[in-house]
Amino acid sequence: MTDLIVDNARKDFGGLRAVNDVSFTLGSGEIAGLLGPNGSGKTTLINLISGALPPSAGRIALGSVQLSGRRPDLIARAGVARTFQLVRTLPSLTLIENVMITAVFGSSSHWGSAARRVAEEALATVGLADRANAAAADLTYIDQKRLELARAIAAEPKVLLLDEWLAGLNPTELQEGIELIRSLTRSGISILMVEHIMDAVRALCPRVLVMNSGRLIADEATGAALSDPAVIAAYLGEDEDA
Amino acid sequence: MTRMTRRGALRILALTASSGLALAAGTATAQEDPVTIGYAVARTGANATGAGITTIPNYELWVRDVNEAGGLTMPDGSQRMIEVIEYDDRSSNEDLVRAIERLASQDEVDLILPPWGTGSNLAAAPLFARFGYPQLAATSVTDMAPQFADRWDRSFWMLGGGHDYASGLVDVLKGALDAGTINNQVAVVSVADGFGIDLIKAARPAFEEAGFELVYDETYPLGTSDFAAILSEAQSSGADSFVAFSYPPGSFGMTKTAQSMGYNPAVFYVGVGGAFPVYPDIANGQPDGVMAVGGVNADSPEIQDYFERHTEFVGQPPDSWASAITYASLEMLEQAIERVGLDKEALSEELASGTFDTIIGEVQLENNQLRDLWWVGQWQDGAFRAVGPADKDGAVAPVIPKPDW
Amino acid sequence: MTRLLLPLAGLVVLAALPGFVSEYGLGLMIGAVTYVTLASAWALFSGYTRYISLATVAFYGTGAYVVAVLNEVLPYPLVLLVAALIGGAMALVVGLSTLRLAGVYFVIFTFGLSELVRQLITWYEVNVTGTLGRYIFLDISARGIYWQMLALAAVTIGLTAWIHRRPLGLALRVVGDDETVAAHSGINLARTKLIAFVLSSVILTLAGAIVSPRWVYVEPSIVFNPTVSFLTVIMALLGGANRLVGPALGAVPLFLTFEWLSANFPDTYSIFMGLLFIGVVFALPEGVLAGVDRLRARKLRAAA
Amino acid sequence: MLTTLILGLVLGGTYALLALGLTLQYGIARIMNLAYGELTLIAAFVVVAAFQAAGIPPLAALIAVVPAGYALGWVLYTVMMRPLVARSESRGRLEIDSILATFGLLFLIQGVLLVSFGANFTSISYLDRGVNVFGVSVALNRLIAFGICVVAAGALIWALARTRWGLVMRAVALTPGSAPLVGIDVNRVARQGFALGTALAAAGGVSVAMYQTFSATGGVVFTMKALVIVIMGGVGNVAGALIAGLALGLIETFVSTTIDPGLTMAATFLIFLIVLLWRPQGLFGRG
Repeated sequence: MTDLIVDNARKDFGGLRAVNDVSFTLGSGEIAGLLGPNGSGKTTLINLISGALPPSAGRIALGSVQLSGRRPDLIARAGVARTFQLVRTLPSLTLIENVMITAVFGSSSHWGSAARRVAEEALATVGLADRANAAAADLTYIDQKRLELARAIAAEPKVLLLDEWLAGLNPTELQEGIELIRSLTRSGISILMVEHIMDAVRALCPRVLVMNSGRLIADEATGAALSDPAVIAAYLGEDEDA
Repeated sequence: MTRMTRRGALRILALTASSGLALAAGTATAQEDPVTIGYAVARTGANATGAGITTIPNYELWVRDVNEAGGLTMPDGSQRMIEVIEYDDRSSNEDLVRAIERLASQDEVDLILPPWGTGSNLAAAPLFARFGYPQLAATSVTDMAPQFADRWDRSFWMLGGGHDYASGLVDVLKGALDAGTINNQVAVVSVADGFGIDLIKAARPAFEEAGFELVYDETYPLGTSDFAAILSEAQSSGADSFVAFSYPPGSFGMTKTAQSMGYNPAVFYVGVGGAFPVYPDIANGQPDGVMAVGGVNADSPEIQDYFERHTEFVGQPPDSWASAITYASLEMLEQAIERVGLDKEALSEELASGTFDTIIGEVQLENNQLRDLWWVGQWQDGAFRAVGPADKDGAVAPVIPKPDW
Repeated sequence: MTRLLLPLAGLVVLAALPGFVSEYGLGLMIGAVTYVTLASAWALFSGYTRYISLATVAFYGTGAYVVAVLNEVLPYPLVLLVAALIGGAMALVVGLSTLRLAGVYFVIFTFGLSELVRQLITWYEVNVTGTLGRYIFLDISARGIYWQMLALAAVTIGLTAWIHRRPLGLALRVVGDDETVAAHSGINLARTKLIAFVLSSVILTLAGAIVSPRWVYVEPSIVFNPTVSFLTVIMALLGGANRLVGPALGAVPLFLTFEWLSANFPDTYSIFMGLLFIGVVFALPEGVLAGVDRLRARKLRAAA
Repeated sequence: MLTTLILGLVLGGTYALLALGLTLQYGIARIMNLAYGELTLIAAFVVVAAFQAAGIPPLAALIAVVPAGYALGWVLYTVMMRPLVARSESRGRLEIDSILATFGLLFLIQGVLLVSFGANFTSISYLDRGVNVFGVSVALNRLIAFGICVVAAGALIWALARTRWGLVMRAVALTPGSAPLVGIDVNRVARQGFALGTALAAAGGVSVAMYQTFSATGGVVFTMKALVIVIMGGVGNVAGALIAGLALGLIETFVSTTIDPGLTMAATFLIFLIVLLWRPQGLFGRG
């Protein structure tokens, strides 16, 4: 019922077409990876879905609710939550306040103790429950990432957009992170994750979407995609460390 | 110099002078307390320029003159020195109100001298009334002076209203029109401020009644620094008379611009600032023929003596409009004190009804207002002389057309 | 309960004070409470959102001017109501057109707003009504003004405290930290900023309306005195603009300092103000209160 | 009409000159300098004082005042702005900090000017005979002021477009974040940009002193107009500032002659607002 539908989405920056008529559907509760070399348009696509940028053409919808052309706050209220490629926490707020905001202003509009409870649960999910009243400014990088995820969870979203959320973690943290995301899918949230770490993609995503130069060049099962010649060619065109 | 050191210096001056006096006049006077006089005037902010030219120098000059003569004479013949308490109102009415409250209720001064400017004097008037001090508003131009005198019976309005100055000017120009020296067209600009608007409102009907036509009539905002566009419009309007109801920056700016453009109307009139001592410098040494608000009887020995004392004390001559009135208002105060003492009520009554001998001649107020004033003056032979009202003693004939720059 | 009792008791004491001071003392108290109101109202919007408004006097002056225009036409409470409405409408127009933009454009716009309002009112008066300079002959005593202003200050701080505990307060803090996160968390940026800006502006306007009977004569060049805007900013920042009582704590000592300076060193007043501004930006960017907190935290850490 | 055009262009020349410096300071050094007009006034007062006390003509003073402006800007940046740049993580934070700090500087300079030169309106008479330009009499000093603007702007545009130094400046203006990657010392370039901006403010002050009446408290008006021009022309866009400055001079003169002299400021603001809402990046884009 609440499929994320992307239908011929397009974004032009001046003469550059960053997202070129991309179409796909993400089913309710489904998790998919969004792959592609740097500059292929992945983050732009996330920005189109979350409303950070308006699409130049095409239509994006969540079930029967039209998303494209609406302000980001309305899209968030419709049930789309996201994290950012460069982690963004709110330094002058406490952890619990950082997380509460999506419970308060997101789709469920809690306030008071209800909002607090949702936020505490989300903090517990990411393992930050014991530091709820600390200032966000004092967190380590990984804890900031956790906090950002907790904020997205507390929105009680239908769709969660993760932009390289696992990047920069050490192997232990990576394992924890993968488990964390897996636990989220069990609660029925649809997840679209931009990711470069192939082990994580293999572990989490049965399906991947692959972009290159703004186009969607593959949308198939993960195993098949990783041996798809077009996908390999796209990645080989890049430097090793991409 | 800060206020503290000035007050300290005055106190020392007061002590030495009065002890010197004690030797001459006997014993009692040496013990007399000084008379404290307070004022709050703009040292900083938008009003500082005007206050710095007209109000503060005259207050300081008068205090010096009085103290050098041994102090204020009381009705019993004793003399008391003046001690001054001064605050900066920062050109803000809120600060002014508080400063006067401070003078009255904290410092409990014997007399308060008024601030500079029309708006400031109105803001201060209810406080003067509440605390009972007489207010000799020597720098306040308002057509509503009669109403204010009714409302606050210890307020005295010494500088006339916009209506007076506008019709005074029209009278002078009417004479030239009748003599055929100028055409009936007038270009007039006014500053968008209480003063400019009062004057232009009164001038429009007065000009029309006298048979003039206003071919250019614009208002410009306070703070305008570029008058080239305005003056070129006025120049191309064909009017023989250029009239600006302006404030000093505008008066100066327009003069300079007119000179550089070679704009030579038969009548060139500017508002406040035209009678300032710096005006000849502004006009590149060629002020002759320029008319402006105000004027003094430059041939009167009292005025000449006042100009000399002012120049010696301040370093430059006074302006030829409100300065003399300000000083005269202080002389009135001095003489009223000599007659009735420092009682505020008696003092106010004496100011309202008495006759005083001042640098501007014999003065008697009508209904708390000074009406015997000069409305128009003109630079002639390097001095700013009164030309209107023409029938007033000491008036000179206007020079029209004005010589070219 | 005590959290409410203490401020209430303080308010009662403050309200009773005029009976014990001289006229000048009362004048000082009016000035201090006025700046407490201005700084607190300014911080209600600018403190959390960090949109620095340099237009305090545009609203403050408008309030005074409305009273000058209407004081002989309408009963006083209605005049205040009209002033509040006009201030709110003005804030709505300014907010709608500039709050969507980056903060720096807002600052620049507010930098010139009071000058713009002054010119527009002047132009209107000169060309339409033909009067410039209006009188306020209202029979309101200095005490009456003090009580009204005290009430307004109390309402302002109370409102700030209340908002702080409401979603709007949280939203404002988020907006101040990161507008992108705010938007993606479901916060309506434009509405959040606009509500706070309008509330703050209405209070500023009312403050001007309440204090104006003390001036008697009102002219655009008198009521739109830019120093008021600047003092407000520096007072709020000094105390700590994102603290509830920060602006008030900055306003009172600074007001008294400036009063003392203007009596003793009128010429160097502006130099002192400039140095203070620079000093606050460098040494206490979050205000005195935050500085005290930091110091306390360091002591605790040293002790541990 | 021709009169309006010529007077407007000449007035716009001074505006453009003022805006050039500000656009450099904001575009390259990323300092939003609210004390800019006061820096202009320092130069103007110094020129007037030199003229009145020693009879030094403003054009000769220009040779000393502009380098002095550069030095003052250099010192200001090093002492005051650099610490702010160093401590701010984000551009937004730096903007607010620099606005507040330069706001303080505004009062500081204003206070010093008041103490040193008083509150009076100041002006000098220098080369103010009229010159006939296409039948319109324009004061010679205005024409010289206009000439200073044309020369300064021309040199600046040429240097930015054609020299290696200009390339570096533009690189920092466009992408301060990645400039260090190609070996550019951003701090040094920013300091140069700020100092050069101050030098231009000083040049503007000289031209103001030559033909305008000004006072110690009037700096804000210059800052305001320069800001509007910078936003109109696009931040850091030198050619944009030049065109926008001339345009503003024309518009003001036009409004003043044909509509009402009381609405020039309102017109300035209206344009500012329209540009902000319609093209926040400026009419001519970023430099």
